[in-house]
This record gives sequence, C-alpha cells and structure tokens, in this order.
Amino acid sequence: MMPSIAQLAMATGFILILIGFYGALTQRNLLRMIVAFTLSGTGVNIVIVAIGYMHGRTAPILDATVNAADAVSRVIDPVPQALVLTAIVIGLGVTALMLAYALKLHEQRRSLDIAKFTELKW
Amino acid sequence: MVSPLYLIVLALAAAFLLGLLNPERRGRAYAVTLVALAGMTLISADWLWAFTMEGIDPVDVYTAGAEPPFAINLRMGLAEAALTLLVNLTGLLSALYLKDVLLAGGRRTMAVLLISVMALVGIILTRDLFNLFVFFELVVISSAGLVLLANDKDGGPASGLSLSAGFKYLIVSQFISAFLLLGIIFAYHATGTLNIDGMANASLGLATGGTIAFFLMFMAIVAELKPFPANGWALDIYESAHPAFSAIFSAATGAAALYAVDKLLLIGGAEWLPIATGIGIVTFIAANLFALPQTHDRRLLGYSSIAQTGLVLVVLGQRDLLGDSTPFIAFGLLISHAVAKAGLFWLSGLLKNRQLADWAALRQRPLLVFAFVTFTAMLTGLPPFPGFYAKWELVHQLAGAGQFTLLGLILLGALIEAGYLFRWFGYLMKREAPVETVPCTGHKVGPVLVAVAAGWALAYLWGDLAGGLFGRDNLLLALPLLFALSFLLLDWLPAWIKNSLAIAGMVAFFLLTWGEYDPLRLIFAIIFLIGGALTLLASYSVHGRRIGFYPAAMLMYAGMVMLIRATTSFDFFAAWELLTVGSYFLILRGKHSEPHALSYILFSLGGAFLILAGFALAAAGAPQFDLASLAQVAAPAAPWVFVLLAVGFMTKTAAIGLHIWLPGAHAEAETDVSPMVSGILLKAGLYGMMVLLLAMGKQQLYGVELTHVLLWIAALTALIGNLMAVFQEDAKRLLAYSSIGQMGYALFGLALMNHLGWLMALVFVINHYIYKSMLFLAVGGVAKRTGTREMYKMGGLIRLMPLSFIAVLIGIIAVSGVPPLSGFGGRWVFYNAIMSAEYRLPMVVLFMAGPIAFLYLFRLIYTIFLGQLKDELRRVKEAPFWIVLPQMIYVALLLVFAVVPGLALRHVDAYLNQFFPEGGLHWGGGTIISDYGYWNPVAIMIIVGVIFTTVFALLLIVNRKAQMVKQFNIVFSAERPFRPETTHYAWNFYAPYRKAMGFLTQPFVTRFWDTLADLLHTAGDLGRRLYDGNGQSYGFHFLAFVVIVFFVGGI
Amino acid sequence: MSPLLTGMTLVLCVAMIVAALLAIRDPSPEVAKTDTGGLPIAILAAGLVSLIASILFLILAAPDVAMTEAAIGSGLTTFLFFFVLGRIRRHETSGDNHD
Amino acid sequence: MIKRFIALTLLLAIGGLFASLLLGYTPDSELNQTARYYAERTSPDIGAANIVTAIIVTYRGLDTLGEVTVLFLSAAIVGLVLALGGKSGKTGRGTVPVGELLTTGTRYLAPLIMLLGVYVFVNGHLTPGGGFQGGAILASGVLLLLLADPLKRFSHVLIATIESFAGLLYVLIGLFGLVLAGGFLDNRFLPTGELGALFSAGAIPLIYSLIGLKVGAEFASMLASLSESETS
Repeated sequence: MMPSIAQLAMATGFILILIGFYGALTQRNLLRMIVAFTLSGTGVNIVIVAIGYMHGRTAPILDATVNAADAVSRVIDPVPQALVLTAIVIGLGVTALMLAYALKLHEQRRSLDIAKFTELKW
Repeated sequence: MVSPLYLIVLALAAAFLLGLLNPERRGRAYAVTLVALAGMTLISADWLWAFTMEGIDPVDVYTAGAEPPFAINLRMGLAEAALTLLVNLTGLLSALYLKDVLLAGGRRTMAVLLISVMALVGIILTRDLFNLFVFFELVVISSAGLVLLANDKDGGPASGLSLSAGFKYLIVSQFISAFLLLGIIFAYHATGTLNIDGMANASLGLATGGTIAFFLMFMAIVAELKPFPANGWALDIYESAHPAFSAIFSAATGAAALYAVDKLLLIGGAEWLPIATGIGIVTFIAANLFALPQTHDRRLLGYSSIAQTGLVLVVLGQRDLLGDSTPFIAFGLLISHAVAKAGLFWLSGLLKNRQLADWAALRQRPLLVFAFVTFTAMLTGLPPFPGFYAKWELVHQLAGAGQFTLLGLILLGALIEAGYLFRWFGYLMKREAPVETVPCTGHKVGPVLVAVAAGWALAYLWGDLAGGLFGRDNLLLALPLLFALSFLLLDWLPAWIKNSLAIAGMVAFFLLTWGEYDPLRLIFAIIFLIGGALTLLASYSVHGRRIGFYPAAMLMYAGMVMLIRATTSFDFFAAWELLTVGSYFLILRGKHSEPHALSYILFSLGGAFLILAGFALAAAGAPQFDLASLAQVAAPAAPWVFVLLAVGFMTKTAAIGLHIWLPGAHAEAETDVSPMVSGILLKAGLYGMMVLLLAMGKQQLYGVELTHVLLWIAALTALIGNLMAVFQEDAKRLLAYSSIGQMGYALFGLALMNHLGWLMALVFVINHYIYKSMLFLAVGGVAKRTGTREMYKMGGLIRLMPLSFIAVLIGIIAVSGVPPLSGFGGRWVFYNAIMSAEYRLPMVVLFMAGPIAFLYLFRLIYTIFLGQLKDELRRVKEAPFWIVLPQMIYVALLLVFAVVPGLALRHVDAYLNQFFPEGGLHWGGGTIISDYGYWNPVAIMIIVGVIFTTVFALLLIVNRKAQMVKQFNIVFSAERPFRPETTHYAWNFYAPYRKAMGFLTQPFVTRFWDTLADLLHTAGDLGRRLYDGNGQSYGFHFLAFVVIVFFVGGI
Repeated sequence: MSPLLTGMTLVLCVAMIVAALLAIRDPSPEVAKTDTGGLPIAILAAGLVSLIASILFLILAAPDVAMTEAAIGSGLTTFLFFFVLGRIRRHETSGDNHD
Repeated sequence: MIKRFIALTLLLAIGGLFASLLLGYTPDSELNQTARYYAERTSPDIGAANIVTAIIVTYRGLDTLGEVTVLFLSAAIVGLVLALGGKSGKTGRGTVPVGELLTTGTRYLAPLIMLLGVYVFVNGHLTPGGGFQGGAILASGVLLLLLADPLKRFSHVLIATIESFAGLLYVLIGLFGLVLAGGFLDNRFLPTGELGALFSAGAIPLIYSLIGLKVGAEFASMLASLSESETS
C-alpha cells in the first residue's frame, strides 16, 4: 500500500525532529545548536499539520467553492493549523532569544563552544 | 469578586502600558508594576476568601462566548485561588525586593516580571492543554529573561554565569516543548478535544497512540518540576540568578508546575500515579543527597527546592491511597516549602558572600535569625508548621496501606534534608562572621518578615484545619507552647526578668495542674516543672539580655510538659518534636557545641522519625489513637511497633550505639544548660519507654523476647558508659558519660518488667535528676572560675570552693550508691529487683558496672578538689551565688530523700501495683520491707555516720605526723615532666586500667556513624558530578530521563 | 489519491531530509577553524528546510501555515541568524587585535 | 565519539517512540467534535470565512494573546540581553558597503511591502494569512530599510509605542468582549456582518490588525536590536 501524504509528511517530520535533536546534542557550536533546534521545530510543525490532514478535503476557508452549509464534509480539521501558527511564532521568539544569548555569550568569552560555559556545575 | 480573567488582563495591560510611559520616568513605571501586582494579589485573596469563608462553588470562566471544549476556559476553585494568591504574593514581594534592580533595569524588566507572574497564574487557571503550553512557553521565556537581572548593586550587570544558565535553560526547554507539542497534538487526535476535562472523560489511554501521547506530555510537564536527573539546568539558575527571582522560580513556578502535573494526572488516570510517585521519590532522595556536599548557599537551596517538589509529586502520585486528605497533605508540604524557600532566597540577598558559613553575618540581626529558624522549621516539618501535619498524615496513611518502602525512603530523605539545614544553622550560629553589615532596608527585609508572618499564620491555619478534620486541639493554642513563644516577644527584656517570669510560669503551671496527674506522671511533672524551675535559679548568674535562651529553654520545657499531658499519639509526638527542637537550640548555645548539637538533632530527629513510623504502624490507618490503646495493637504489627518506638526513645536516653551525641552535647553546653539537658531532658526518653512498656508489655519478634534484648542493651550501656567515663580528663564529659551509664541502669530496671524493677527505675529518675543537676552545676561553676574543664589543670580547690566541694562530695556518694544517701536506696531496690528476675548474665554485666562508677567518681573529687593547688588558680573564688544556691538545695533534697524515701516512692509503689501486683514493697513506719530484706534509711544513716566519724577520727590520730609535699616535688618520683599534663598527679589516672579494658572503649560506634555519614557525603559528591555544567549534557539528561521512565515505567 | 501529489510530496520530503542533514553536518576541519566557519551553509540549509516545509503545508491544505512558515520560519529566522552571525564575525575580527 | 554513540542510542529509543506513534496513526475520516463545531458554527456565529482565523482570534484568542505576549517578551528580553554590560567604544557598525541599487530600490519597495503586510492582516478573516503573516511582512519592510541604511536608527520609541499601544488596545477589546458580549475576546460586540465582506466578523479584523501591528513592531524591534551595534 502506498503511504498517504499525511503519513509521508509525518514520517518526515519525525525524522526532522530526530535530526535536529542529534545536531543539538552533538554540535558544540552554539549557533549550530540553535540551527538544529529550528530544524526540530519545523519537524514538529510538519507533524502537527500532517495530523490534521484529511484526504480529499480543502483548506478550512469558506469561499465560492466551499459554502458554510457543506463545510463539515468539505474542509479539513482547522485546529492543528491554528496550533501550528502559534507554535511557529513562539518558535521564532525562542530562537531570537537564544540568538541574543549566543551573541552575548560570544561577546564575553570570544567563543561559541558550549563546553566553555561550564563554571556552574555540581 | 471580579472575573479571574482580570488577573491576566491586569498584568498584560500593565505590561503594555509600561511601553507607553516615558522611559526615563522609572518611578512611575515601578508604581504601575506594583499596583498591578497588588491588584492581582487582591483578586486572588478575594476569591480565596469567598471559597473558604462563603463556601461558594468553583467557577468556570468561558472565553470567546463559546463553551468548552470549543473555546478556552479557565477555572477558579479553592486550589486555584490559593495557588494564584501564592504566585501573586510572591511576585509582589519579589517586585518590592527588586526595587533597585527594577528601577535600574527600566520598564522592559518590569514588563517581563509582570508577564512572568501572569503566565504562572495562567498555568494554574487554564483548563486547555494547548493554552497550558503557551503559558509554559511564556514562563520559560520570561524566566530566561529574569535570570539576567543584575545580581547585586556592586556586582554590576548580570554576570556571564547567569547568561550561560539562561542559555542552558533554553536548550532544555527546546527539547521539552517539542515533546509537549507532539504529545498535545496526538492527544488531540486521539480524543478530538484539547480541553483537559474533556480529555479526562474521553479516557485517552484507551485510544490508539493515546498512551504514548500522554507519556510525552507528562514527561514534558514533569520536566518543569526539575526531576532527577533532568534538573542540572535548574540548579545553575538557582546558583546564578538574583535571589528575588529564585524565590519566584522556587515558590511560584514550582507550585504552578505541580498544579499542571496534577491536572495532567486527571487525564492520565490511575495507572500513571505510580510513575509520578517513582519520579518524585527518586528526585527527593537524589536532590537531598546531592545537597549534602554543597557549600554554595543558593545552590543548596536549589537542591532543597527540587527535593521538596519531588516530595509533593510523591504525594500527588499517592492520590488514590491518600484520598480526601491529599490536598491537606500536598498543600501543607507545598506551602511550607514555598513560603520558606522564598523567605530563604530573600534572606540570601541580604548577604554578600555565598558560602554557607558566611551566613554567620546574619547573627547581627536576631530578627533575621528568627526568620531563618522559622523557615528551617517549616522545611523540616517541625511543629507547629503545616509540614508537620502533612508529614504526620502522609506517614500514617502510607503505613496504613502497607507502603513501607516508600515511607522509609521519605523519612530517609527528610532526615538528610534536616541534616544539611541544621548544619547550616549551626554555621550561622557558630562560625566566624565575615566583616560585613547586613543591610536592613525596608523593601528587602519586609518581604522576609511577611514570609515569617505567613509561616506562623499558616501554622495556625493548619492546626485549625487538622482540628476540624481529626478532632484535635490547635497545637499553636496549647498553653505551654504559647507561653514559650511569648518569650520571643519578650526577648528584649533583661535576662533576670525573663528568668523570673519563666520560673513563675513553670511553678504556676504546676500548681494549676498537679491534681491532674497520676503518680507516675506526677513524678515527671515535678521534675520537669519544679525541677526545671530549680535549675533556672542558676540562670540568674547570667547577666545581660541573653537573646534566644529563654524561647529555646521554654520551648523545651513546654514540650516536656505537653509530653506528659498528651493522651493521643499525635499530641505525644508533637510534644516530642517540640522538646527536641527546644533542647537543640539550647545545646547549640555552647561555645564549641556546633558539631555536637548537629549530631544531637540528627539522632533525635532520626529517633523521632522512628517514633512517627511506629505510631503510624500502630494506628493502622487511623489519624491518631489514644496512647493507652497501644496495648491493643494486633500481633503482626505489634512487635515492630515496639521496636520502632523503643529505638526512637532510646535515641533520647542515649542507649549504647545511639549515644555518641550525648557527651559532646552535654559537656559543651553552657553551665546552667548542662543540668537541664542532662538532669531533665534525658527523662523524656525514659518517660516514653515507660508509656511504651506499660501499654505493650513483653513482645516477641521471631521468638526473641524484646524486653530481654532491652535488658542486654541496658546492661551494656551501663557498663560501657561507666567505662568511658573512667578515662575522661574533661570533668563535664566525665559526667556526661556517667549519664549514659545511669540511663542504662534505669532502662535495665524498666526492662525487668516487674514491680521492683520499675520502682528502681523511678528512684533513678528522681536521683539522677538531683545529683546530675547538682554535679553539672558544681563542675560547671568550677570550670567557670578556673577557665578550664580539664581536671589535670585543677587540684586543691577544696579550700577555695568549699561549697562546690560539698556538693560534689554529696553528689558522688549519692551516685555511687553507697550508704547512707539516696543512691543506696536506689541500689537496694535494684538488688532486690534483679534478685527477682531470671536474667543472670546481663545482671553480671550490670554488677560489673557498679565498681567502675566508683573509679570515675572518686577521681572527680580527688583530682579537682584534693591535692596541690595550682599556682595560677590561687586567686580562684567560690562559684557565683546563683550557681551554688541550687546546689545547696539539691544537697538538702538528697538528704531528705535519703531519710524518707517513702515520700515519693510510696505512692508510686502503690500505683505500680495496678500493673505489677506482685513483689511490691511494704512500708512500715521508717522501714521498708521487701521479699528479701528490709531497709531502714534512718538507721542506716545513723550507722554510717557513726562509722564515718570513727574512721575519720582514727585517721587523724594515725596520720598525725603526715607531712605536706611541695607542689613541684615530683622529681622524687624520678619522672621528668615533659608535657604540662604530666605535672599533674591525676593525669591519665587510670592508665593501667586502660591497658586492660581499653578495647571496650574503642570508638566503634563513633566510627560506624562517621563512616555512614562519610558514605552519604561521598555518594552525594559523586552523584552531583553528573551535572557537569555543559548545556548539552543537560539535553542528554532530559532525553535519558524520558527513555528511562519509558522503560522502567513499562509504558 | 493522486500519485502525482504523493510523488511530489515524496520528493519534497527527501529534499528536506537532505537539507536538514546538510544543516547539521560537521564542518570540515579547515572551515571549523573559526567559530563561524561553515555556518552560513548550515543556516541557509535550515532556511531551505523551512521553505520546502511551507510548500508541503500548501499540499497539506494549510495555506495559512504555509504563509507563516515562509514568512517567519524561512524568512525572518534566517535573517536573524545572519544578523547575529555578522555581529559575531565583527567581534572576531575586532576581537583578535583587541585582546 | 562516545557522545555521538550515546546520542544515537537515545535517539533510537525516542525514534522508537515516534515510530509507534506513526504506525498507530490513522487519519480521521470525519471531523471530530471540535472541528465539526468550528466548521458548522464559524460562519453563523463568528462571521469569518477563514475558519483558522476565527479559531485563532476568537475561540483560542487567549492563546493568541499569549503568543503575542511571547513575542513581546522575546523582543523585550532580546533588548535587555543586548543592553547588558553595554560596551561603549565600538559604536559604529563596521562599514559595510551598500550598493546604490539597494538603497534606491528600498526607497520604492519598502512602502509597497508594508502596504502588502497591511493588506494581509486586514483580510485575515477572509483569506489565508492574517496578523502574524502580515506582521512578518511589515517587519521585512523594516528589514529592507535596515539593510539599505545600516546606520539608520530605528526609532525605538516609535516601535515601542506602536507595540504597546496595539497590545493595550488588544486587551481592551478583549475586555469589551467580556463586558458587552459572551466572554473575553468575544468578537461579537461589533456586528458580524455579511460573510465575505471586509467589514464583517465582528471585531476580528480590528483584532487581527492590532496583532499585525504589534507583531510587526515586535519583529522590527528584534531585528533592529540584533542588527544595531551595542550602544543602547
């Protein structure tokens, strides 16, 4: 059986999450870690959108082709999309914050190596 | 009441409004911030009032004009009201505390603080999963921002440390958010709703993928509780952040996250409860263990926060078992933790240096020391604070359900926590203070004082609640406790006024209540109250204000009085803890008593926990029971109850193996404190033993009769205690070891479980009080005048301190049990008693202990008072009047008691007939008749007096030509003094005996406990190296945590 | 279900994974001499992943999400990265003769 | 190396989790109760053609308020972080040569882009896109200005004012919903109008515009603080 689009997308999303995690766990460069996190963020978003997808239906927008009456049988689940919008924006906020931190950390230590910021421990 | 939505609206509106203000008018922005936070606090308080006082039902608030699950809804109930109040109040107080920092940081910083508080409120109120996620992200981001708040004024802008801590937090939260989002969306897919209650109804676990979806969400939210091992980031934050933020992070964030977990558990249902428990208990133990080797104050507080949160998680996980009392317990623990931790973090901001020992600077301000004590007591769950009630309930319910492993682990963790907290308090009181002045600015001290007030108010509230639930009186209203606490308010008075008040109070209380006691309790009441008042006479010798002495002493006496007045297990235990704490503070007052006080409180608390466990086991699920019904405990549990209680009480009587705290604690205590903690305090343990033995009698465990075991312990205690005393050079230590031996005798009598044995024990109780108080006072007085307690530095003091000499002479005659004094009475009853029992071998051991006592007692008088006077002591005067006076009263008492022992014993003897009808004594006129012989005290007194005079006269005649030897005439003995000690004839007096019996005095027990402590320390030190400070490692930890829970939890 | 759409999805997915792998690839030693060496490629690759994802969102009937991902995920985020990268590089060059 | 091995092992386990989620996933064939409600009721109740917008602005409006707050927070904290220990001395941004073409192009392009952004969020309730997308487009106009003239200081005061003002109004409108209509952030205190018209769906266009402005301002402030030199 051929995998559906949703399953394909979901699998890709999961793989992206894992790739992102791997990068975040193994790259010692702060900026590269942040890049890795944006990848896993994208992966999460893909999974969420894929879960709401229903084959043969249209986007949850009412227009000439989809009127209010038959929306129930014509559109896909709008909730995951709404959630993803929020998630994307929050992701950007966190990314910006991490970047600012990285910038400042570099300014202090002239290094982006995460292993150099370990004075706090034990 | 206004809609709870205004909590969120108010904060957001204020935060946005700040952006419109002139950036330079910072004062105005600060005012807006405070007003918003105060408004939020008021709204929460208003709701809390409505729920508690008016009893309204929880309110659901819909948004967007649609019903859930189609729109987000919030709920305001009792729990929400209380938690939001906690969050808002913490936020408000921290904002006050941060005044300087916020004014320097400007409106953006204030906005971040406002939003942080708002987000925590949101977490508590929302009933929508995704909304929960949004609020969590807000918390994460605002926390990452607040970490950066400048640490202190002179430290300049935030150090690089807090920057890296914030970054680590962001790394971990990226992992967490990914899991949370995935979990939420799959849960949504499985149930078709995002509403928490809707999802709970839809039984998520049954849907496909529902279990894993829930697992992911659960792991993500639990990770916000900083579970072991995924919590390194949190510690770094605690260590580097501004303390006012740490207060929010520990108290408010912790509370909100716990409530989120609680909501989530609604969805997951019963099968997730054991997992929550597991995570909680592992975290509780690990965090406490890792805290042991900490020296950095804020990091230590961080570990403690994590541990406390873990404990509350355990409670949530045991929800099914705890039933209706879950909120009572969970809130009791949580709120104690929150108030105390916030207070301690605020306190830490007043100090410049970050080592634990640097807290000694706090001694400048007794009020702040009191705050520290309050917080420590709240954290360790001492009465009368909420944590105490919670601990009692929790342990009882767990024991009732047979959850012994969990129970043991909880008590172990709590003991470790008490260990490092009391160690810290010891540093605070005893270490050298760094040169710094502790600032006393209102906006910084204010929040601390509010926390203290909140702590006491909560203590009252919980007492009230417990009263309602279980039909108890409010502990905080117990008259003796109130009396003790009132000395806190009177501490500004001079010592002599407080002393008079204390004595008057104790005597008055005795006069008011003496009719209420049965003869057994009356004896203890007399010792505790009248005896206590008598020892307090010696305290007149101290001048000044003596800050902290009277609250501590009165707390101890209050505890002891409450102990004998207690009729239920709860009251008994509460009293036990009060007297323990009070005596700890007293002991800690000694100059070098820091380590000894610590080991005292640890042994005592360990013993108290055993008692608690014993009571819980006996209660079999009931919240408490009448002490008398200990007798009805059924078979399988009964011997265990007996063992737990007996060992618990024996920590206080310092039975062998549990005795190592005593010598130091008694010897290092102040002059007038030693008699209190020796002569009086030890009796509390005996009283406990008596209550236990009267109710439970002989118990058998695996075919071994437990009273027989007790006999052996008692005999060995007597032997080893006496032996150790023999080899002491320090007079007070000698007396302390002698107390161990004496308690052995008393315990032996009790363990005989017959009439005479008990009579003997009671004789010992009275005698030991009198002569040990007297000896400690006498020796203390000598030490005070000579400036040393080493006996070889004294000698020949008989002429300079004749009254002390008489006291010691009478004392040792009494102790050694030779005729004619009351000690002999004790011995006589005792020999009669063991004749009547069938245990020969321990008896032999006990007999051996007798002559050994002679050895050390002889030395006491010989070394100190006889022989040559040292040059430097030629100007020594008699001890102060107020120290001698009680001694003379004791001398009189001893004589009276020796002549008419029946005065007290008669009634006790009659009383004991109820329990041990056989083998009683017969009282005929001045003579006492037993089955084996008779004793006529007056006749003996006369005979001994005649013999003594005769011998003395003979000696005088024979030794007429005796010649005085000059002090430094030791060259005659062909010995060259190469050490100062060796110039004294009595140094190492019993060296030959040491060769013969020294093996018995090897510090095996000390070594055992030391090794145990070292082991714990090492384990903690190794364990904490897990947190290597690398943000990436923390990511690993989180993923490992998820994987481990997945496999261990069997999901 | 239309094979064309599925095929296209498959291609996009593979492209995304490849780009993602490129983004987290270890920089070669000579590039990694400086902290920022090889970073532009990683950032661009991550941006590419976002861009392809937004096409995927269109296929998944989520135009709103697609727009957002394109504008924010691949657009703004990438710019943020480059801004920070630029500043760090200036630190590096000025920092060398500074310290 | 051992780190990579551990990472791979852990991720393998996590991957296993994901795999079981993936394999357990069956696409819905019918809308679930929540989605069905939205599909049926959005147009009569809310009057918005774009159901996603209706959810974001109304039904889950509290999320969106939170989301906007996230950006507000991030922008504020980015500003705070970069202002830390502000080293003076290196005020000027390194002179990066800017092409003539970019400068001139920007002059004409930037207003157009911003206009597009406004269009996107004003029509959020009708067509795909809305406040966030529009805000991002607005911000990219600002970005262009920044690129063209790096030394141009964006008026922080202006940005902050727009941001705060929009935020305050947003909260106020939410309160109107609470007082005048069914609940906080209810859009129906304004007439819902005719489906598909610009002035329809109650307060949604208003709210989404405010969100657009606010988000745009926040993005702009983040971009500006990250691109500017450490002077503030």
